[in-house]
Amino acid sequence: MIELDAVINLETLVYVGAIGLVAIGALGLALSNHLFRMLLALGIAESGANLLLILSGYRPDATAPIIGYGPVGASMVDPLPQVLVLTAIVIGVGVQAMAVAMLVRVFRVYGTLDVRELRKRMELEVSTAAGMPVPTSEQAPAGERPLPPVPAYRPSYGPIQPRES
Amino acid sequence: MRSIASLLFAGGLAFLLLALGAQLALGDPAMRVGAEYLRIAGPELGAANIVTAILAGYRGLDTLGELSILFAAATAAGLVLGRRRADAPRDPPGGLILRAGADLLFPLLVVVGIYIVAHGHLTPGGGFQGGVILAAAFFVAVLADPSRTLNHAAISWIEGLAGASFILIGIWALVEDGHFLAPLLGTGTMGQLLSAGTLPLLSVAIGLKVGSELAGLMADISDTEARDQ
Amino acid sequence: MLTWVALVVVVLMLVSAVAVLVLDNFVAAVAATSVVGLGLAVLYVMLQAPDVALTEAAVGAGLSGVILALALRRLGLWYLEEGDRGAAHPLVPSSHSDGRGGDHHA
Amino acid sequence: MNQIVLPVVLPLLAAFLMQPLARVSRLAARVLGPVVLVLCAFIVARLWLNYGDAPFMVSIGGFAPPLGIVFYADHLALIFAFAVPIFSLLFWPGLGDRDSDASHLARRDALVLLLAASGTGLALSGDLFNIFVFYELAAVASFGLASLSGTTRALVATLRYLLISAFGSALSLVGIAVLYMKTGTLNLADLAQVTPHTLQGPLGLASFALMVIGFGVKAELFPLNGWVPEVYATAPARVSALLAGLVSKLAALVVLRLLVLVFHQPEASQLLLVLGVLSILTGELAAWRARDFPRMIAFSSIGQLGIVFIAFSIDGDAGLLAGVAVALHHLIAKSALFGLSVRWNGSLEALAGAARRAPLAAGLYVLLALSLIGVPPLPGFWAKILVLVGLAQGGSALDLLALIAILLVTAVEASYLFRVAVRLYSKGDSPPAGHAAWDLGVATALGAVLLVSTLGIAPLADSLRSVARQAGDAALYVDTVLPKTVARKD
Repeated sequence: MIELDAVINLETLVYVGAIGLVAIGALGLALSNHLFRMLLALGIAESGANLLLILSGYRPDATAPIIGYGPVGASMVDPLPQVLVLTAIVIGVGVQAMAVAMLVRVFRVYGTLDVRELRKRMELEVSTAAGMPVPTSEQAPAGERPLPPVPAYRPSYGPIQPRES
Repeated sequence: MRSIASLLFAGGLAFLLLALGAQLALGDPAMRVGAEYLRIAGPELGAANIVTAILAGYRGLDTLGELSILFAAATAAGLVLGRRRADAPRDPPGGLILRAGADLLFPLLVVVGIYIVAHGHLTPGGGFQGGVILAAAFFVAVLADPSRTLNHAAISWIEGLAGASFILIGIWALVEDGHFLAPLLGTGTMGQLLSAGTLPLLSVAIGLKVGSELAGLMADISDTEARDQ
Repeated sequence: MLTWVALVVVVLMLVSAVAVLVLDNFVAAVAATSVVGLGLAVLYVMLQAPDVALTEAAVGAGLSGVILALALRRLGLWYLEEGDRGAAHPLVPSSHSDGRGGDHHA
Repeated sequence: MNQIVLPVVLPLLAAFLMQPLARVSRLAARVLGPVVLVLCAFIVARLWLNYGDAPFMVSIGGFAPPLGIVFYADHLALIFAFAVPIFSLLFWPGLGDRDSDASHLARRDALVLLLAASGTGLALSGDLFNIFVFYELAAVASFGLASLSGTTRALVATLRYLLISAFGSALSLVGIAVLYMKTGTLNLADLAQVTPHTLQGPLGLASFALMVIGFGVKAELFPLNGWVPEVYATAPARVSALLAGLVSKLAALVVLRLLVLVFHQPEASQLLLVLGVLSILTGELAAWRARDFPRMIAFSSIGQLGIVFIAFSIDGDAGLLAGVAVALHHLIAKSALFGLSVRWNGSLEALAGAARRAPLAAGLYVLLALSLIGVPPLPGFWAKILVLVGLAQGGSALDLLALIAILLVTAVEASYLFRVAVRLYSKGDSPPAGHAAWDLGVATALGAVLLVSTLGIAPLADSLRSVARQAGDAALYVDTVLPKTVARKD
């Protein structure tokens, strides 16, 4: 077997992996038009940041920061980044769950998760609610199917009316 | 156009960070406070697991903030999803294997979750990890048979009281010791279940809070009616 | 030896992360995020962070996978094969024909 | 002194208990939030009066810094720690609605309390990761509040806000990781000691850029501020007032602390200056094109915050003074404007004739607009002139560019704000309904504060100067948090 350690060490590998995850997540957020996909990309970017944070406390030949876990007298890795990552992971899952709840509600009413479509309908609704003239057809891209009718404004938390499709 | 710009941005970000990697001295962290924690956390707090000691001790306020974030997320999700309609269709119950499996899994997960919460100051694990497993236990039961629902009143009491007890332990320390969340009750003998002062108490509060919060969140999402037909 | 394992895990993780972005099938994409979570957990063990590894395994690979899978069912994105797109899947009686929500890459 | 943690933890306690309490007694749950906020404001005020002359430090849990988390309270921090409960009370969403669902109300009140707790925490905390946690708490609470109206358009706006904000947080986490790798500490005072010789050059700049972009999301700073108009157009007006008025200033305060203590290098200031100029140009031009009232003042707030960051980039106490003055002025003026947008939430055309229906509100609008533009005797003028003088003294090409940009956008600002004023006093068939007594009262009170500070501008300027000097004194911060004879617990 080739001696890999002579070429690259664990830290560099993990560093490349962490940066790669952040970049892939950023790319996904920027390029995707599907809200659910963007949520997945966000999770990847957060994972990359967490990995980088753990790496910031790692040193080779050190054991986990638990007394009695490794051999007596062995040096340990920095425990603080691990605490920070624990916190960050739980924050991440909380935000993700909340976003899922919002996605479900949005999908139930609009029936799509395409960002461009959603923004168009949001703009339309905002304009309508503000009593402004609806953007004229020249602003709408040609050749697409017409927008479905805007659901009438309903008070919060009333029963959701079925949307005609 | 936008895709090219994003590609450039992400590529540039990655390149920048990779280029900076050379200056970063990977694998040789500064260990300014880290070494200090390693030296004194064990004797000062009496916890063998230094990560837990920092989490609930030195950085207890972060942990409180994190519990609040989870609470805020669950609250916001509850606001967004609102109440389910009584006549909304539910998912059908899972198959026999899933239900039998869930019945077997439930006590196992509860026991493991409690064990991990209670031994957080000794071994890897603690309030969060145990709480997640507890939440999973209840959620597996709901997933196997959606007609069984979680008792929302009970969940809101547990999460309210667990969070409140974390803060009240902190305020107790403020009154007793003059510092919010200062460790109380001595350190005990390291390695025993009843050691490390108030740390295990805080761990239990964290576990209950995280468990009830996540269980409530998942139940809320799973409870919402599927899209109207 | 350990470095080899790390290399394999890192490559697997990056490939899965790309797969999350390019896979048309959302069930597969969610599965790929779980693979990323598992890879992270392995790396955390190698980086001497057992607490974090335990949490990542429970949260990243387990809990968040469950939440996302649940969301797929509610969003009508739960189809396992291309041909099933939009058709009511036996697992999801409530899925809707309009519910596929196309994913357009720019 | 140790009671300074109470304004952070009491709202959290109340928020946790809100829902169980609502099951027992609805009335108790409804009054719990305001009572707690009044108590918090009282605690801060008392501490300020008793100990406020010199900054003081409180270590949480009695662990000596840099191991434990510390709160650092100087005048600036105390101003914000006092403003957070006061503004949360002024824009408390629970007054005057007849929504009958008790658990809905309890959840909403809990979110406002969480926002208040996180705001106080952001103002006081002296630990980088603790700031990150409070920032995230503010973010998550504001997601819930922004989607409060329950309309789908609000949810779409909030979802985009969430994705942008969470991505920004991931970036600032990367920045924190880079910083920690080089310095090995998170305490701001400790960082102030070590960064001059460990974190300079490109690495320091990269770390600062990542954190500024991350924390800049809430401060409406240039690259990641796309959420601003959408959220403010769809969120309830009182929530917009809290987010645009208060939360954005707290995020700016975090950037200020980072700049003064951790990244004290010229490149960091220049980066901030460039981002600020881009913010004012994009924000004010978009405000000029906006056709509805909420989005117009939302875009204008992007511009105003850009001026704050430009001011922070000016070297020395003059810049801090200017930045703090603009920020406080904007806190008062923009909160009042968003208070007016509770009823004036439609298109600008629809405002025609509103002055006859609501003369006081229209008068207030004119006053606030004049102050925002910076017309002489009003406080807005003094704040803006401080920035301009500071830039002129800086004298570099970038400074002069920023100076020209600010003068240019002031003209733009005047044009669109006056356009609305003219419309208010023109004839209209169906002017919008008058304001509720509470909203109008809050706006009037804030307008009165502006007028009073116009009269007392000289003493006010003096006290602000000492506030800014204290906030800019990195050595004082370090000496307070890490006294030379390390006083260990007991």
